[in-house]
Amino acid sequence: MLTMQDVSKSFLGVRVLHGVSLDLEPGEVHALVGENGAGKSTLMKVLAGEYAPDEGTITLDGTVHAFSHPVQAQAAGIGLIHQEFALLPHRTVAENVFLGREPVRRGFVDRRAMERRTAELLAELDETGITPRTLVKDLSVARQQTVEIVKALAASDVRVLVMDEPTAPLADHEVELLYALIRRLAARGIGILYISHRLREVFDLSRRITVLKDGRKVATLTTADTTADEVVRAMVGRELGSYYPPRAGPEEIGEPLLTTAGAGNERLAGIDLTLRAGEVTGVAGLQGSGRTSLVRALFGAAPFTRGHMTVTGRALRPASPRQAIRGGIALVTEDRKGEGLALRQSVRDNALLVTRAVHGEGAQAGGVAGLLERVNLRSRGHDQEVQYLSGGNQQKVVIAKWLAAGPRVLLFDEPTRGVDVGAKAAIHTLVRELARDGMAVLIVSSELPELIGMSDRILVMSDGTLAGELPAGAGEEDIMRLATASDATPEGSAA
Amino acid sequence: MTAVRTEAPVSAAPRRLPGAGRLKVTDPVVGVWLAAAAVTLIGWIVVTIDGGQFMTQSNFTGILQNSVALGLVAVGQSAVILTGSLDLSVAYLISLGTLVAAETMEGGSVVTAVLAVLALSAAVGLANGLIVTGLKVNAFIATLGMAFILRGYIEDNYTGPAGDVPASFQRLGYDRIGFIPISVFLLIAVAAVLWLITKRTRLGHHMYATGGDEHAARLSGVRTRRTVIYAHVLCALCVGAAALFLASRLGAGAPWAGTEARYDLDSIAAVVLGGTALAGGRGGVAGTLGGVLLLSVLDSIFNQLSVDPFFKNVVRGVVIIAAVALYARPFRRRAKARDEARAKEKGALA
Amino acid sequence: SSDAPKDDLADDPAASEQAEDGDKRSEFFDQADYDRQLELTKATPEGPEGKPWEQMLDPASGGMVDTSEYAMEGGVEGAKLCFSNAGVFNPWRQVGLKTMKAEVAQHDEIADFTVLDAQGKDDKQISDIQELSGQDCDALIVSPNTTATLTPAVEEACGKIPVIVFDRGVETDCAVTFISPIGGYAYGAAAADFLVDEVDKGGKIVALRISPGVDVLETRWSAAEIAFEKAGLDVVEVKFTDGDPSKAKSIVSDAIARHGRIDGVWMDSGATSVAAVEAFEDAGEDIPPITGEDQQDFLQAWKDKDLTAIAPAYPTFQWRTPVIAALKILKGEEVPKEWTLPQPVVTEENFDEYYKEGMPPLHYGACGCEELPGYPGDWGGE
Amino acid sequence: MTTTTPSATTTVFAGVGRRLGTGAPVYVLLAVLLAALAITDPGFYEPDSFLAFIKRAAPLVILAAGQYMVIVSGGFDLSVGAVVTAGVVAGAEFYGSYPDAPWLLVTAGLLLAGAIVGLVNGLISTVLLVPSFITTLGMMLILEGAVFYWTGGSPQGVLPESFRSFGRGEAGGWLPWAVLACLAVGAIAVWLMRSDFGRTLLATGDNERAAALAGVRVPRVRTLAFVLSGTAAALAAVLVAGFSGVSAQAGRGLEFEAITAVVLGGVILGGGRGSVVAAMAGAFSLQALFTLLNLQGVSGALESTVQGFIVIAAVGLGAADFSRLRRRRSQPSEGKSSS
Ligand SMILES: Nc1ncnc2c1ncn2[C@@H]1O[C@H](COP(=O)(O)OP(=O)(O)OP(=O)(O)O)[C@@H](O)[C@H]1O
Ligand SMILES: Nc1ncnc2c1ncn2[C@@H]1O[C@H](COP(=O)(O)OP(=O)(O)OP(=O)(O)O)[C@@H](O)[C@H]1O
Ligand SMILES: [Mg+2]
Ligand SMILES: [Mg+2]
Repeated sequence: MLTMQDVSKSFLGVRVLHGVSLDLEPGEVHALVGENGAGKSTLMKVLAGEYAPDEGTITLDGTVHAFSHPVQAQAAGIGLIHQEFALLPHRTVAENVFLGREPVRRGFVDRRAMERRTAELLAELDETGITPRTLVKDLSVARQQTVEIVKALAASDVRVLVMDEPTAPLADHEVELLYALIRRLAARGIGILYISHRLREVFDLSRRITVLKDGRKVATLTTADTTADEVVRAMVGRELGSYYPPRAGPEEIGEPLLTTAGAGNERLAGIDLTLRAGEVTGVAGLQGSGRTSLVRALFGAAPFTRGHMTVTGRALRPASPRQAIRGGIALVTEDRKGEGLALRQSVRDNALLVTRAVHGEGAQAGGVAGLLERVNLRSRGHDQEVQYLSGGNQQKVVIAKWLAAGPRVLLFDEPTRGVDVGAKAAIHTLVRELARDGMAVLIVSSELPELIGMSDRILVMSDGTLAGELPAGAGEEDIMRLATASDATPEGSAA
Repeated sequence: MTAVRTEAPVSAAPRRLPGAGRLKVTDPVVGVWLAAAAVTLIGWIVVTIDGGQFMTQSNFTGILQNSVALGLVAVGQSAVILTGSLDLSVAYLISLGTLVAAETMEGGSVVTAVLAVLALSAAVGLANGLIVTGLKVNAFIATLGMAFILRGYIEDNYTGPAGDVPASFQRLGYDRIGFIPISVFLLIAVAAVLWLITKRTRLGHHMYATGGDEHAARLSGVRTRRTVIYAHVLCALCVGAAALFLASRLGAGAPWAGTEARYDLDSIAAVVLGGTALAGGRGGVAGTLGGVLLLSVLDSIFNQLSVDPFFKNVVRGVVIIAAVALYARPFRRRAKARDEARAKEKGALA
Repeated sequence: SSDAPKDDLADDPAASEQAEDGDKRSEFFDQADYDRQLELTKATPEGPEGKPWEQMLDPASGGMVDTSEYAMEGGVEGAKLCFSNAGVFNPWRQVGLKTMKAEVAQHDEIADFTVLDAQGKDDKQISDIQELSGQDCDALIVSPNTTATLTPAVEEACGKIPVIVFDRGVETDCAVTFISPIGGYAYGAAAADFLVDEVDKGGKIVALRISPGVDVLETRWSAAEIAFEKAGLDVVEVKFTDGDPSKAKSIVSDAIARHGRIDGVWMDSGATSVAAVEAFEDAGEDIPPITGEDQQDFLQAWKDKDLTAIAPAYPTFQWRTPVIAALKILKGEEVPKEWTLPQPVVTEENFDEYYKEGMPPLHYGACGCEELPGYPGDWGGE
Repeated sequence: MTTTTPSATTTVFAGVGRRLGTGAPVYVLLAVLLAALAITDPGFYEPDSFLAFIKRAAPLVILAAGQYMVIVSGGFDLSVGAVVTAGVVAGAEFYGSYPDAPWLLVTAGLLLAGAIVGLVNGLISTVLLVPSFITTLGMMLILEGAVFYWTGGSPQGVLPESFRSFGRGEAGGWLPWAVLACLAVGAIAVWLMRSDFGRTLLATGDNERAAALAGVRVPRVRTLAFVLSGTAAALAAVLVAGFSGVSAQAGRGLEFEAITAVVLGGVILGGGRGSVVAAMAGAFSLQALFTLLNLQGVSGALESTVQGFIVIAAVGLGAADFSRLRRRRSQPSEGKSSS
């Protein structure tokens, strides 16, 4: 149905795609994998008309296309769901879904038709939590993604749907919903190009897998005939070996560095936890269970309003990030671009931001080199603006920024979201090393395997409280049981 | 199953009755009209205490009449600000518009004059739009540059009031129906057209989208450049209407008709008072009209109280800042209310 | 200041076509007006000696107006005067308004004096006039923001109450009286003639103007241009300063650098004269003959630096006259249709009449306010 | 650490481009204008007249440096023109009451007042969350209104020579104080932007949330930028007052000139990018343009038209220069349309 032939593309004279070819059949889920910066998104943007290719052709149902604008691609039946959402938060769902192609009746936008059609599409997807008049800003991330999908479906007779890391912002249970949705779409004969860094999803969903590396196609594999190791080898070009570094032995776990007792705020209640030196504590939970709220509270960004908290033995319930940082706490946020980095500043300036802001030791340029080496940053130099780095390397800059401040307690919120397998492994190793160095580490992750692989202990959250604690090596079922424990509460009290 | 359940509170909370959300007191549009009403009331009391009469017909006429010119400009300005742009050239365009109108009417017909002014406005708006989108010059600088260009042209070609407006056309500026000046109907008509365009047409939807997130809009197939250009043209046409109104009222064209009244900054102030975000994407014409009315009522009160004109500026400055500070508050309050609601839910669960 | 009246608007536009050469001057130059104004400068005013604001020049030309129809029954006691002011956007108008208010304060018979300020907006001034004529004013004084554009509003008001227009004119003769000094041609010519006398033929003149496109200033320049042309002076620069002293200073400094020597400086108003003087000082040059206005800072510089100078005034005392005229009208006394006030020129000889020690820099000497209550404190003097 | 090595040429390009940053076009513009000035007026580069040129440019350059701080932190300062006017008028008014006040005290007082205006601007913008465009627009109205209300329309005093010599006179008889002030402000600005404050200011303008989470006291940093801008404006007021004396419209339009200068310097409205030296070069360019137009004797009235065209063209070319080039290289097929 769809063929991309020998597509090449350069930015600023740097070649990003080298003659990549790809084909897609109706109803097929075709996965596209590769390290950060391998060119996956670029290839898809070429397909969706956002970039014009330097060379190569796109053939859809026998017609050769050269899109110069996304609209043309949409009209031809190609929908793209972006890695970053393209929704307008202050507009309604219906307005977003029909943006750029509002139905017009007698010169005016036919709002009713728009809302009716949106409602129909939502119903088709079994989505009951959204009404066409809801403002997008009032929706959860997962629902926003559904709106993106509805938007793509409403565009035209969609033949090809491209999903660029659709699960990155989702929690596990939402991923299941997405799976179901994707299968339904595929059953309708829509071809789906699926990009993800999570191999498990790739194997769950796809019929074929195309691996990109450094802008070149390495292989197209049939999912049924391959293994995860083989795919990883193709992506990375080497064996990764064991995914996770070894856990801490009991002798490596030291004194408590951070404790809370009965802490809470608007979103959290009864938080009692202890983070110890040398230990990696994992936090699991469903979307909206309060994990992010927890780390933000510990970090003083959305502070606790109740309860007691100590950091390195002293009473400190930070009221602002600044206080937390002074107390030795660091937070790697889940939203790297929005909250972690000043994208137009250099690697050096980002790495030094915390020290400059809090400790006022700006000029220690020598230290930066050491730090960036420690996190194994790959960049074109310390003056490169971080916006031009790949996701994994951006995350390394964020970590370096915190290490520069010499923290004792490190909080990670979704540290490997949108990071490729290679960089992921590097981050895992780094996290473990930091714990070895005597820091207390807390990791929030929606990827259960990662959480299980990394944690010495797992806390499970549910509805803003700590629902339980599990030892290292607990299984996914145990976690899910605790996470969904509130299901047991009667209907009435939740409403 | 689980997913739907755990998420329900998040999405259910903000779900409002359709349409109900548009009438909230915290909505700047409603807020500014309420503020205008409140200021009227306060003005009434203060002026009465001062021994004057505020609630008179002639005073209402004055307030309405004084809203027309600024109203027309501000309505146009809302269109550009909605798309995330800005027009600082409006003042000079008004001046030039009155001159062109009056001169054309002197020699030709009213119809030709109206067409000439609108054509001129459209051309200037188009140029602004093209500079902003094509040359990628920031709107602030682009329209400031355009203002300089127009200024030079005016100063080079005119040495004072010029042209002559026939009595028939002057009726636009002077006639009333009852105590309502007919020019108010011009304002209402223009505002209604702009309201329809922004709220009910594709162009309007695209204007909101472009102002809200240009990148997202472009990816969705909105021709953002074209939208910005249209917005600039619309704005300029409104300014043209203001120029025609002023020409009818002044009976001649005046090279400083727009600049001495500071229509550029005043119109932006009115738009912002009306709750339109300077960054674009939120707000609209209805609020702007409220903002204009508010300024007009204030002026009238100052007039009644014979407040020193310099002191007026002080009050105006304070009002503008205070109003926008108030708009910034409800968002925080709303967020807080949401937090509290969530906390209650949690309490129920625990 | 920039508040000379537009003198020629009431005249036949055809008259302006007769200027000889095809340059820009011809667009607004009005030979008849020019001649009339120069004639008036030589005329002897009628009226009380030493009170120029009550004097009138050639009142017969426009005829006297019988105002008995406006006379208040039972005298002017308790009269309410209203004033629609264009604005107070420059020091000249500020001094003027103070003077006017002091004049009002002198008259106990005026019970109420309402001022609406249009802040430079023609549109607002039209509304102001409508509003005032709707109130129970006994007489309305108007200082129009723009000639021409306020005509309809003034006409409307004329039907209701006696209207007095001053400073700038309007295109209607419905007002009971129009009060103004002689005008821009006389102003420009006075300054130019001084330079013609002081500077040798072929001397280099720099002309500084406020801004283009202002009718009331164009007359000043066109009169000067004629004088310079006739006398064979070489006008090397004609520049606009926007009334900004630092711009003026830069322009003059550049001119000195470029032309080596400047023999005279002509100004269309006083705001930037001192800056020009300083430009010569800073360049280490002698200050050539220079013209200014009766603004205190220029008079001060003139005195301190012993300049060869002249300062035509566009007198702020004209702000007193409308009040006086209003009372006359309400008493039923006759007033001239066109009340032309003398337009003094500050020279070496009469310098002390206009220079008053201790007044603030932006004060205007020809305010005729020395005898008024509150002087000098209310004008910022000491 | 591993540094991936792209081709040597790209590194060189990237290096030069980065050094000049988005400011590159302004240096070209400045060079062109200065060359044009040299051709128009051969005496322009004689030390005296060149110093006089810098002296004249000084207030705008200082304003641009202050405005840069605010713009780069993501704001606008429309009140600087009003601060200049208010400063000049207030200075004169003050001397009206205390004719023998020492000039240093009055200057310091004005600087302090400017800083306070900046502080208020900053607090309203950061604490009350009013967009700075509106805050400073309101402040402009308030200042102009208040100062004239206070002085009853015009200032009452005369500025003494001692006070004025800072803007008018020369140190050692040849080097204008204004030039020294300009150099000092430039040096301080560069030092500030290299300091912790400057770096955090840039980061704040780039991503406020990230900065806040990194412990930056965002309100304080942004307020400080306004304070600097207010102080710079007050300094400009002292220079303007010295240069040309009392005037009721000393600062008229200066806010727009300052913003134009900063944008000419390639600083992006919205914050996070641009260099202060380029912003100051933008101010010099603007002043050079004014001087050139003056010397060229462009018909007085058309001067502003020419100025408008040049500013638009310069900013347009600046915007085009890099982004266009990049797009052209990367998307040779952009113009081509399908079907
Ligand atoms: N607009 C652009 N300008 C310059 N370089 C770009 C641009 N977009 C992408 N690149 C570069 O092209 C390369 C491929 O990027 P792309 O986003 O396609 O990678 P990806 O495989 O999607 O990575 P990720 O897994 O992190 O999303 C990267 O080196 C990136 O830096
Ligand atoms: N009422 C609210 N007002 C403002 N921000 C909120 C509100 N509720 C949640 N958030 C923010 O939204 C994000 C989601 O937080 P929440 O505690 O609801 O779920 P979570 O489990 O932390 O989410 P995730 O699974 O994505 O980590 C957090 O950044 C939180 O601070
Ligand atoms: Mg990608
Ligand atoms: Mg989270």
